[in-house]
Amino acid sequence: MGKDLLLLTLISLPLIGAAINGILGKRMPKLIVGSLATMMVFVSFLIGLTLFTGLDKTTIVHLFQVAKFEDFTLDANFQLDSLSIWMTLIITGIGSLIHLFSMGYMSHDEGYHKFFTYLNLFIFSMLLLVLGSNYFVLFFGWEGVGICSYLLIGFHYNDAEKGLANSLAARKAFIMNRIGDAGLLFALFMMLNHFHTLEFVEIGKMVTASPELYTGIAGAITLCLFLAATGKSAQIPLFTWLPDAMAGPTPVSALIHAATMVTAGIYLTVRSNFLFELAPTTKDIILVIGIATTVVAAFIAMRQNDIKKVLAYSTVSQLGLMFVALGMGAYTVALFHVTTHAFFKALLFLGSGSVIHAMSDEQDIRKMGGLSKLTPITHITFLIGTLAIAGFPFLSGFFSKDEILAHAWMSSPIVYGILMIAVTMTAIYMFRLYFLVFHGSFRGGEKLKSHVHESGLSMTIPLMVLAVLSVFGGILNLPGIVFHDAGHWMSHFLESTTYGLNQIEPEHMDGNQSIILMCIASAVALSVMTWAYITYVKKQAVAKEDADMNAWEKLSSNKLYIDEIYQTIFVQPILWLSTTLASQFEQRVLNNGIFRLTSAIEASGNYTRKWQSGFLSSYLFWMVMGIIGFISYYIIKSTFWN
Amino acid sequence: MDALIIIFITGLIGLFVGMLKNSRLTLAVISVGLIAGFLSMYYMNDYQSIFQSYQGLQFSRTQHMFALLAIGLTFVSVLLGYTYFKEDEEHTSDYYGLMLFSLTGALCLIGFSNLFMFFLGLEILSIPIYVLVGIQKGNSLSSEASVKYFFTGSFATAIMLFGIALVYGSTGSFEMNEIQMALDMGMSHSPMLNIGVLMMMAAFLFKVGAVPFHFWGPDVYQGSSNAVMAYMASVVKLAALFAFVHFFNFTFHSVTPFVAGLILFAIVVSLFLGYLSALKQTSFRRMMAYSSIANTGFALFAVLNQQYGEASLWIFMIGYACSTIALVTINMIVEKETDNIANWKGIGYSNPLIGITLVISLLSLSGIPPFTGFFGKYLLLSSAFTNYLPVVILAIIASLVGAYLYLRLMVLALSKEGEGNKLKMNLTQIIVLILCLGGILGGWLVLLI
Amino acid sequence: MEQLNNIGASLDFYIFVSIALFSIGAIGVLTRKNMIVLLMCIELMLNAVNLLLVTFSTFFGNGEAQIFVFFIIVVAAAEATIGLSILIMAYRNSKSIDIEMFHKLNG
Amino acid sequence: MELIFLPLILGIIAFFVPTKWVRPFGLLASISILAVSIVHLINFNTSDYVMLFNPAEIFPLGLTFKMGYDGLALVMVLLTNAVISIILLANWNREISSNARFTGLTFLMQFALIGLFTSLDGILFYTFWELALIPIFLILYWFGKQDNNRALFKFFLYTLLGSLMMLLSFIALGYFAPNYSYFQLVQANFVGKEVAAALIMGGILFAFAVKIPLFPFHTWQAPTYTNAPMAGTMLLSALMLKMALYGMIKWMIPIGFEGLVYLKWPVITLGGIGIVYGAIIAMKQKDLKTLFAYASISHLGLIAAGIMLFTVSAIEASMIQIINHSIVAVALFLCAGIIEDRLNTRNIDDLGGIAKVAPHFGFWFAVMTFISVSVPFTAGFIGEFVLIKELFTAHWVIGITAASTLVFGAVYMLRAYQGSMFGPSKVTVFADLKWNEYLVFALLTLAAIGFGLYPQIIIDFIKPSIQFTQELMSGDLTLTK
Repeated sequence: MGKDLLLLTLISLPLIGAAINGILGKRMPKLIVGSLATMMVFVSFLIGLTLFTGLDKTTIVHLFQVAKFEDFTLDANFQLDSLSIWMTLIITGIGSLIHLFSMGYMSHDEGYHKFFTYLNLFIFSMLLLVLGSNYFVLFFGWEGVGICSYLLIGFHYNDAEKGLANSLAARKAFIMNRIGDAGLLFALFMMLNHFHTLEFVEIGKMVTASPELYTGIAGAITLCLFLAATGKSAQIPLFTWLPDAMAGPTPVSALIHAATMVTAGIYLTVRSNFLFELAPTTKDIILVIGIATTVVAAFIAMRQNDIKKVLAYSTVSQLGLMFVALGMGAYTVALFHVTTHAFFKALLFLGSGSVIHAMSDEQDIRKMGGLSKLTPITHITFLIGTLAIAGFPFLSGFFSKDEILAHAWMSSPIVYGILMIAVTMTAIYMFRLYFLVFHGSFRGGEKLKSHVHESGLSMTIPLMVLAVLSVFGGILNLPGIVFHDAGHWMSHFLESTTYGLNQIEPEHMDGNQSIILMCIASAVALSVMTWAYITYVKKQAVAKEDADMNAWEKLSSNKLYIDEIYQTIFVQPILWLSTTLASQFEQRVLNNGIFRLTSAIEASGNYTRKWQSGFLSSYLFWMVMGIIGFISYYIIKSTFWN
Repeated sequence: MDALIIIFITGLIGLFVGMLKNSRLTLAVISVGLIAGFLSMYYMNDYQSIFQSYQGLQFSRTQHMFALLAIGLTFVSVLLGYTYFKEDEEHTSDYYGLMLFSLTGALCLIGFSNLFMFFLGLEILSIPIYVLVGIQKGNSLSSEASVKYFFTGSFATAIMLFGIALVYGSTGSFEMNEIQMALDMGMSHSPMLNIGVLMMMAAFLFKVGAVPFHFWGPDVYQGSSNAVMAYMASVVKLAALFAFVHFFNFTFHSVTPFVAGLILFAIVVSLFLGYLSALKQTSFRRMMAYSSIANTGFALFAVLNQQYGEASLWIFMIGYACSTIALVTINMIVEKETDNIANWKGIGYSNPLIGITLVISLLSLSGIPPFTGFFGKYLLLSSAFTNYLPVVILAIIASLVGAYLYLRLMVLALSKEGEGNKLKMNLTQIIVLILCLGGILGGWLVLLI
Repeated sequence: MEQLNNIGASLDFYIFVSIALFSIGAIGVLTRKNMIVLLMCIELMLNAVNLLLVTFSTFFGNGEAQIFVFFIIVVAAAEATIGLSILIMAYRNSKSIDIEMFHKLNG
Repeated sequence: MELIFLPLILGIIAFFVPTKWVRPFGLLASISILAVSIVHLINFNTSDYVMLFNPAEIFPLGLTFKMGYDGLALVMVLLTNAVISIILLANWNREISSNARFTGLTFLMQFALIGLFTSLDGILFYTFWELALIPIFLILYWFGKQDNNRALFKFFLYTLLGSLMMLLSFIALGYFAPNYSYFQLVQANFVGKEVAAALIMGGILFAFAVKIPLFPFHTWQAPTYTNAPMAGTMLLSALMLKMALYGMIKWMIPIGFEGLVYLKWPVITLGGIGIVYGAIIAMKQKDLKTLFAYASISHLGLIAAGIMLFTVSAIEASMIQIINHSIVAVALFLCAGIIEDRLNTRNIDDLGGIAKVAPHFGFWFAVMTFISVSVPFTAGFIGEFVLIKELFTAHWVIGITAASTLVFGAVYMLRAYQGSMFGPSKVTVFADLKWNEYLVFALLTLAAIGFGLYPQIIIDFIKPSIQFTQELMSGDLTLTK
């Protein structure tokens, strides 16, 4: 079986699954529906593995030509190279785990088959996104995942009390993504105008062949691309949709809003690295925005009381971290963090999902506590996840984060300092979350406590697998300085696609420095951990009510009031404009103006009629007047004409 | 030539047959006579007529067409009149007789080749109409209409005669072609001639009912009966317009540019005054009168069109006359004691024939293709396009007002509230409607011959 | 020929006379309210035309115009009869022959 | 010939079909017409014109009666026939479709449209242009709301004013070409008389602008749509408006391109304004139909602006977008109609929670919403993509303006969908879809996705016609007809 065919099957399997479930799902038993969907994704994962092992060089599969226009063609091509296969593995791997998890999690939901249809569709469009060999196919996937995310966020639209909120959140996500998409479109247009193609490889060739030609346009293109990235990957200014997107079922949050879709922005940037390399300004902008996002999100996360909201903001913050890496040109490092983040954030989300499942859909951490005994597996795995994200030594998060920090240190100590603050805050809110949920005494009342239970296997197995991954994930890209020959395996693997780069390899800095950095990081993690333990377990401190918060805490718990600001700056004016235009201009000027005109014409009939007085003498008089007029016309004309 | 005689004699016979007080019989006789006249006119050139030698009446191809059209329209009006006339049996024949006499006049007015025939035709055309208008004896409106028409009409005749006299005085002949030659030789700008021409033009404008000599129109149309009004709006207008165009396209063609300004003025004012005043009318016939004033405004473009004037006029008139007659017929069918437009509410909805006819005739009047009305307007406007563009644009605007007028009537007549009230029509009316429909749909095909 | 000349000398005079007659008739039509008088005024106008035609015919020395005059006279007679009958009918309907009475049809 | 006259004959017959047979008759008749046009499509393999009626001699007024189609026209004819079948199918369970008058008028309108698309003679074009107005007018008047006269008059007079301007222009064209045959008109030489050409084309463009409708001439649209019956709205927006766009491509650009340089940017600007204006007004509309009306102003503004770019890609994209808009229009107005049937209201405030009681309708409405916001995999995406790209290439400002439709479109469509389908369940009882409605939605989705994944099939058909135009404009073309 040729590579091409394998690749196409890999892509089409989830689509087939979606089709089957979508059409027949209603009549099939839930078990079959769920396992079918899971199998589809898992099989594509296996195919992905085979392709991964057999990978040698970049291969492009031409499916068909969508349309041929005057000066450009739109092709449905797919590209198989290290980057795409890497992303594919993440998507299908994590995806199949989460499918498995959902089988248990959604078991009580009446929209079961719909859910799996959407999930498979999502996987399909995500695969389009990463496997497409040109920006056109990428855009298909890009919008496709947007739609699936819309459908899945608003999945519980007819929920009694939260239904409206869910659908509104879905709408917000879609529209904000659309703004980003517009940016992507403009990037595509500019590429079409300057390169007359959208193929990654060809553009890459052109650019690397003669960089000096394209420096100017590259800046514009990359800015647009980055706008798109901010939309999809929830960076400032378009990040507010992601926390709201937590309205979706938890597996969705795990798959789409933590592991895969939100990293599409990073994928896009890495894909177009050859352009970004020509646009230092854009890279600086990315760096700044990345830093700002990671700090802001981490700050907000510190005082959130919804378990998923905390994780959401932590996701935003981690994504910010990845963009920092991109801004510094460390593409593989960013991808490394994408990978580890996929592991532990998926783990955390699923863990929270299992918690919520156990707490029968209660998400407020103020009502939890002491779940460690009630849900042991969840507890252990969640702890691992927490440690991983907090940068506990030798867990996956530790290495990936450390790489980024090392680069930051190389570029400038200030950046490093700010990032350290963010890292510290990350540790703080994560441990706060962990201790409030799993330690101390149960605050949810006896009735709730009575039927808190550990989740079934279908949910715990993924947890365990992910836990293992988040522990050992770091092996993929060990820092070369410490483990000399084993180091940077992943970076080397991905070099072929992140070609033409001059990224600072941590080798260049001497060993002591990097070891010192590692020590600082782990020291921070450990100290925060102990501090949090004292505060939340020994002192039994619970999240405060809004009343007794100080200004900073208020700011944090109210998300810096960003939603409100957007409302007043953007949304309200447009709506006002809409109403005013409709009522004033449309009605008054256009409609009534014309109506007035017509009625005036009609009324003028009354005046013309008056001439017809009905008196014979007046008729005769006017006739004579007419003749006299004629004759005077003649006299005037004959005197003045010739 | 023989057609005139046949028609005239038929009129006389009709009067005698009328004594039998059998309106069917009378109608039959008259129809036979008209058909005979039509045929003899149609085959005019195919046989030796004893009157061939007479020079006073010459039917060129165009005039031939006009004559046929006039006879045809008269036939339709006769049919249309039947239902109405047969009410008072003893006078049925009078109507027909008068109509036919007037048609004789119309034919003279179409075929004239010297001023004698022209003048006689004009009078023979008009005098029966004076009577026809006032023939509803008991009806004070009718008598008022006839009084107004008579006095304005004879006043116009006097003016026309004075004009003729002056023209004769400055050219020294009553023969059209001689007058033309005389003018071409360059006497065209002698004051006497110009004033004569202007006076004739005034009289013509009166006959065709254009501003500022239109005043008789609305009153007379409203006062007279449907059949007579249909006849006036079709045949009389046709004959008068033809004579007008004939004069100013051939005999006076060297003077025409000189008076063009006045004609344009008449056109514009007629268009707007006609349509605007029509908007607010409640009496149907009065509204049609104003619409006819406006349509005259269109027709007058033919006067300025040396080349195709008469042909365009023919197309335009068949469209206009057929639509008008059709509408009048419908009005006759729906008319209660008054001819208030409110009677029209919903008649078109459940009477398919009426509905289709009125929709098509109204659309044709508003100048929407592919109906004859459109092609008439199109020809007239397109010929005037280069020289008189501003006037053409004004005419377009005016026709928009007209479209609004007709559209209102259409909407009123097609209203769903007429669900289920079937109007009863007798055979003649159905025939009339179908003939008119044919005229509107097929009239323009003459272009392709 | 002489005849032509000596009328030629005073042609304008005849024309003015007939114009004057015509105008008088017209003014009469405009000013008077009695229908019979109106009828007479129109007759006057027609006669002005006749005079003019006769003048021209003498001027041009051909009889055509005089034939035309006969036509006019005949037609005038016809018109007069019709006019009078209409007048009578109008009188029957509204006991008056004042044209100001007739303004039911207007607007 | 049968392609043109079959609808006329069937339409006349339809008036006399007894009520209980009208419904099947109408559907079968429309399908048979569609079949005829498909036969033509199968036999169509030339890039040249297929003359249906081509008399040798030239009649007075320069009338030539030439009729025929090229790829462009054939595509439009197919679109017309398909859409009319779809509309009749969509109305199957409504009593309007069992009304002989409605069916007859629909076929008469179809006749007029096909005639318009296949006419290759200026006067014929104008004739059919006017003719198409009458059936739709009667449909709106008889089957619309009873108190809609004012809207109707506005509609009729607006369009009539446009047509009269067009008439003037055609009369003027007569002075630049020996006769009104399309092939003579396209050779009309305006060199040195660009301003005259601009004026003439302005007149024609005015008629088109009213029909499309372009920004300041759109006021007839919203009230007309709102008062019209569902079928009437569909006919209007899915077919009527296309006449104007087709006219722009087929009649305006090839004939008067010398003068269009003066009109290019004004029209594009108006289109751009329309895009934003329509979208912004649509955002806060309560009545679904009104909302969709303004939405279509926005869509069509984009298409019109694209056509005025005169580039091959833009015009091809416009054609794709035209077809897509027909699909969208039918779909959305069907959704509005369904809601109105079941609940006697279209006001978003009174709706909500329908998706809970009618899940299938909720699903299909969602699909239609996504099609109308032109997400990838639908024809709209390719169309908008290329159109905006071309506009962006022409000038970045108009490009950005046009791109705003991406965001705004999502805003108002999702608002409409969310407000009516989700949220507090005001609606408790809602009969779910009937079979014919299922079928219609399925067909439309199929078409949208088919053209979205393989638009090339449209482009292949219309390319020759558009290159013909281009060659005209570049001046290297020798006509044989």
